[in-house]
Amino acid sequence: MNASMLLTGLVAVPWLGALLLGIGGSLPARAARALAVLASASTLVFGVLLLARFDPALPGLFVEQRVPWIRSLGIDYHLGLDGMGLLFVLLTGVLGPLALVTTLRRATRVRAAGAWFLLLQGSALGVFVALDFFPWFICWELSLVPAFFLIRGWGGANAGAASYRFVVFTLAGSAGLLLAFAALYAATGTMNFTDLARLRAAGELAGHLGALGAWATALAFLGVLVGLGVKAPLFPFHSWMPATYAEAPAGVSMFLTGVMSKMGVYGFFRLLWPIFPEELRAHAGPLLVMALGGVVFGALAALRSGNLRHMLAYSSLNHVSYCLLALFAVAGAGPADGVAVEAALAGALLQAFNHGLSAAALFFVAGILEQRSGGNSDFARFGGVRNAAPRFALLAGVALFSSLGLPGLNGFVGEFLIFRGVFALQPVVAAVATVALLVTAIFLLSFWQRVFHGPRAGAVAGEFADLDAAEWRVLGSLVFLMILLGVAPQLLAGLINPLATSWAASLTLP
Amino acid sequence: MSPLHVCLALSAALFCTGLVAVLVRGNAILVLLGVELMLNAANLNFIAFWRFGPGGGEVGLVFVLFSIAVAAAEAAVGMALVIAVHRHLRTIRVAAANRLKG
Amino acid sequence: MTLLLAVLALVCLVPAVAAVLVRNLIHSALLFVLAWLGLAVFYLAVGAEFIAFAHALVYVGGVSMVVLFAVLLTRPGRVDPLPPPSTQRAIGGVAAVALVASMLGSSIFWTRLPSMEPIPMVSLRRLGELLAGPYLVALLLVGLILTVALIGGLLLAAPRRPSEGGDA
Amino acid sequence: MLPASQLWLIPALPLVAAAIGAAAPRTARRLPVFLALAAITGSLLLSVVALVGALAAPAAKLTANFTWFVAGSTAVRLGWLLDPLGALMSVMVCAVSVLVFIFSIAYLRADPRLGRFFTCLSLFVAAMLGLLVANSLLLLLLCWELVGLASYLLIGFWFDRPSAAAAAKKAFVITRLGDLGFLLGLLWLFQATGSSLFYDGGAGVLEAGALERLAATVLPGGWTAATGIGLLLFAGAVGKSGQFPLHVWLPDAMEGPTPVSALIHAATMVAAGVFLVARVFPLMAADQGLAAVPVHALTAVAVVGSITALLGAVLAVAQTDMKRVLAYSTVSQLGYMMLAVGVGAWVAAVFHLITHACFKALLFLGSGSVIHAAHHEQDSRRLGGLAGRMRFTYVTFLLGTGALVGLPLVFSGFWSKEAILHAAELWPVSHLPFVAGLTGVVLTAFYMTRLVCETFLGRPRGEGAEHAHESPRVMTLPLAVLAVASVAAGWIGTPAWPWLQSRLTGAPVAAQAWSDGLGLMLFSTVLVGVGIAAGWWMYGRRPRVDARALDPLAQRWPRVFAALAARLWFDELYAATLGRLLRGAAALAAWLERWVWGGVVGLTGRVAETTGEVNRAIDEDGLNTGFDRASDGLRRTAQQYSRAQTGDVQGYLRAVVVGLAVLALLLIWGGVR
Repeated sequence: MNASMLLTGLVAVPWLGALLLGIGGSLPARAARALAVLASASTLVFGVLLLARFDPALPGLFVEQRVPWIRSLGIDYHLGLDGMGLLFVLLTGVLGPLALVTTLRRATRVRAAGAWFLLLQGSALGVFVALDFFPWFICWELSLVPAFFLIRGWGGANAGAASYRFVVFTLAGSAGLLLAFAALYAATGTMNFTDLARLRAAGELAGHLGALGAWATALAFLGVLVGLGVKAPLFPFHSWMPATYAEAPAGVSMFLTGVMSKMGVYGFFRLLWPIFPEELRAHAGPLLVMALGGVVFGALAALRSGNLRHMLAYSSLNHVSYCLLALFAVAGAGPADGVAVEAALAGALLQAFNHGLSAAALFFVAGILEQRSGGNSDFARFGGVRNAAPRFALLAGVALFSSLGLPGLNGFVGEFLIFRGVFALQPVVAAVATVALLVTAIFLLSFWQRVFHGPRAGAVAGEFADLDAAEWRVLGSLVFLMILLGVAPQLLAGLINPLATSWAASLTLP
Repeated sequence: MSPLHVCLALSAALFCTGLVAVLVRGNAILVLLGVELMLNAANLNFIAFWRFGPGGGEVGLVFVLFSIAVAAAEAAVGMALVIAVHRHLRTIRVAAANRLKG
Repeated sequence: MTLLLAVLALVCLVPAVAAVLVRNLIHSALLFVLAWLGLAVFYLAVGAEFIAFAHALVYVGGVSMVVLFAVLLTRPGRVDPLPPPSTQRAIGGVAAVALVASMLGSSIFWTRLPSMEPIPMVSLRRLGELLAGPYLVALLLVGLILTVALIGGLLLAAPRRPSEGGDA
Repeated sequence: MLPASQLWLIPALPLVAAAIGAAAPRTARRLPVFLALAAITGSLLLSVVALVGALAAPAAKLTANFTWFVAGSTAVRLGWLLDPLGALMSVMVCAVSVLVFIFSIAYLRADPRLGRFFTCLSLFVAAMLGLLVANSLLLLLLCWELVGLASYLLIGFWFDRPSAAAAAKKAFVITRLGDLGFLLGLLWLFQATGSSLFYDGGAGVLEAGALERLAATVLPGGWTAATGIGLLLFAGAVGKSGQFPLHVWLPDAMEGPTPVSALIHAATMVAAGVFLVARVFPLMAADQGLAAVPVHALTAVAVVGSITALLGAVLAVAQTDMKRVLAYSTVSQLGYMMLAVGVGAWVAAVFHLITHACFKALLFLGSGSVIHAAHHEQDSRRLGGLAGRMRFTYVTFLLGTGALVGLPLVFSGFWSKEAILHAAELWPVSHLPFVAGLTGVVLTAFYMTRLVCETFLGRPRGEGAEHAHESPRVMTLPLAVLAVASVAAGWIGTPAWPWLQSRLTGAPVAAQAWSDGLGLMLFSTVLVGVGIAAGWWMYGRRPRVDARALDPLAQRWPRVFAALAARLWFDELYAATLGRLLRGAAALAAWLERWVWGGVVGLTGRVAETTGEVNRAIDEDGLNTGFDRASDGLRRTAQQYSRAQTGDVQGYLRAVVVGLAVLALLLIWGGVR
């Protein structure tokens, strides 16, 4: 199989699965479930096949497919992968099937849920491989539709309002994105990321945009920033997040926080930084403050919330903000200490991956607690879970400490590298951000103490089953990856080192 | 009064008759037949201008052939729709098929 | 020539108007057949033989059968919940038609049309060459449309299995 | 002879035991126990072999470095280090662990989660040993955090007791507070030197090149990078070793099973802070020669150590819980060690660390034996009269007490404490450490006498004590071994035969003359005597009769005693300051979330309407209300508009026709071309 087919197949197979599920009217639930899981797991297979083609010596795209699509508009069907894209594809490959299994396990209307989910997964993959704005934006927007229906149709009591809010916020952001790229297209005649980055690197982009008007560059930058910032989310564009994560079904929350929020982070690295490096540098100060605000504020808000889902949502804000903190610190520093820049960039990408794993695992834990207690995840309803379900407690504990950044688990490596880089570039910011580490420890351990320790109480006082085989497989595989990647981070770091090095060397994307 | 005038007048008259059927008659079958009549009027125009017009080649003639074919298809699908509607609503009054009203 | 055409036009128009006005549906359908026959004759007189035959075949032979079957299959049920069609609506419709008719008529009769000699007729062979040549794609598409219409008509009209009886 | 490249085996053995134990089914209770014992014995043997190898060449820093992973183009390297300090500590940790493990088998025999207990213990030992043989500050930090995790798990071993769960969290959070300093110090060091390896053939951070650079980097205010890094690293040590002001977690950590207190919160883990400071001593001392530095790193260490030594001893005086007395005593002794490092005598600190590990483990295990026998009664007021019932425990406890208070010449604690006091006396900067140390000596003697009298003398004053009888062999055997060690461990470092000192520094240390320091020895001996006499006079002369009787000290100075018994309100102080600050910040964050972020963005929407629905706005933030309103409006408009959709096809067509006609008329008559 040649490489370009791999790329197309990567995106197409989940969509095909969604289509089959959509039209396969008489498919029994078991078969539908199996088909959905197979289609979802194909991503991992494609990811591994692509991994075999990865060339560590090459900082740029190692697989690329580019054929003209709409000639009159200069739009190409342009897919490609570099180490960063592959990292996110692998993340999707790991989380997709697990989140799907979780979603379908107790879902009614299995066929519909599976079809929506596969559509979501394929769109996310499309975002990670597309290199032309046109297909990229189609996937970016398309991902909203299944997410909306999944939240609305299978979510909690207030899912209607939450899904609505989610879609409206994200769409508002996307509008900025679309306008910005319309401006870029009007100015340059192309919407291809690599072409735009090349123009920028050659110093011609500013001239093109300047022809549109004095404010064109700034407004385009702002549009892209807001569009990506809402998705990631960048503080303070996060207001949609707690309610959405709280109302979505557990499996969908896993995917939302594990993969969809990474679409925003990915966009920062793929779009914003290579195309607007100077604007980013000029505004790095306020942006850095915003990211730092997300770090500190997310941790404090999580400390305050008495509901597991809300806590995890704010904790996600906190963790994702570390990635952006690293990026903004690097962007603001300009050509500085190369080693620190490399560490910060590699750390940001590793953190994105690792947060995906641990946050997904914690949302899975939340889902189990809710399912066992009848659909509520307020701390006050629990107590002594560790007594009632020791195996569950063991795995949940590993996930918790991974999120807390315990060395030896995956969460530590990314955070350490980010702090390593940010400390060298912005020591004060790093020092303030460490406070969030402490607060994170406090709220996670408070949650643990309240829910897992102490005598059995509340919903746990009666029947409270330990993990069954399927749950054990999902949580166990996540925990296995956490330990593996914590001990041997080179497995992931090898993917992104060439990029980090070349970025640090040029401070722009190739 | 040239032959062309006669043709055009007949065409206009047929078109208006068809329009009356479409707009006034409540029966779905008659509505469809009215549409057919309007299509016929159009065909007649094509032929008239081919024959008596400023000379546009044979395009008009060929077009009429296609038009007849499409009209036949339309009639087939239309009648099938009428039958389907009748099965659901036990009537073929156009005014009865208003489920999508706001 | 003009006179012949005018007579034929009346032969054609009278059944058409009657068809639209009569209450009985069967009569109406039969009157339509008459009108189409008249139209075919008109085509013949104008000089489009092939079209005339095609028209007669399709309408008099095909469409009219379909219409008659549809009429027979859809005898109105005993209860008709809707109020009878109001005269107000009829007046509105007729007014709209009158508007169109006046427009068309005025534009036809006030336009000074060039009086030209009839152009030579087209042989059937030439027509076949045209269809197999420049219009081949269109011809194929028309065939496709007819096929789709056939299948679609069947699907729509075929009775559903009771198990799935949704509200489609 | 164990080469440095094989050092990883020492922590790996218990780690494997822990991994298997964690994966083993819950029903297999004995498997983790056997595995843990086998692994720790193996590690002990390997450590001894390593120690022999290290002593053969004490000054050579044998290292084995390797790349952990590569970030960008820079490798993050870790390594193992074989030197007498690490090897000696490993032997000590393994030896104490073996004894504590054996003791635990009997102590927790009835607990259904015995297997889990040993799994956690194995994890702890693995991490602790890794910490000791690490040649990289980063690897040390990794193990440091894992040690903290193990401590967390073991303090909260009886997690269904809310107090244990709370204590575990407190310990983890407060040590992590210190760890933030550690992390920042590490980052700074990384940035300044580009490495975290201690010794790396001249490129390590503890080698001359890096130290000179660090000392030469001057920050505003005269601080050097070396001072800053040293102080930050010391913050980590403060947290871990229970130094003032982060000492509050250690007494609470006594909620864990007593063997855990003995091993982790007395002998080994809490000493890791002292070990860290001793390990990076060259870095801490790098700024010593510079007069411009406002506060030398070591000075801060000495001051904190002095305060802690004194504070711990003072607080121990008023505790009634056996284990808490010992816990404050541990705080105090750790303060002595820090004090020693601060005045430059890191060798004396390590010496005291080792002797303290022996006798404090002995004391804790002894108290464990008492608690076990007295059916988990650990309030010394309700014990009493155990001297006759538990003779063996009593004797070994007395030996441990002798070592702790520093009875002269025989006991190990005497020698190590003398070494510290001697160094403090000669410290040129201040006399505070010396005075604090001497005061601490009196207080130590006093509170230990009080503890022994209350617990073992008089008559039983509670159910538990009445029915107590001697513990089984498995428990007394470790007591016996530790008792011997408590006495004998001091002989390796006497002034007459400074074996330890010469081995640790790698340079020969001349034996001191008897007369040198003799005065100090006599003086401190007198102080010990005063303390014991005071204790005996108050508590031993007329032993307590009733469990509810007021403490003699409380009768005399009720206010002072109440203050001490309340631990000088440190917990309350933190709750009122830091805790309130954090809670306030969190409340502020929640308030901002609800009103400001939503509100600022919401201004672009429909601010005016949010005020209308107060109740709703409290639950939802203003922004979402705006969106809901806007969409409602849209929906209503759409409903109005949809009335035009009558469903009357012919009606639509009429409209179309009229529209078309109008359009055509306009075109025809309007003159539009």
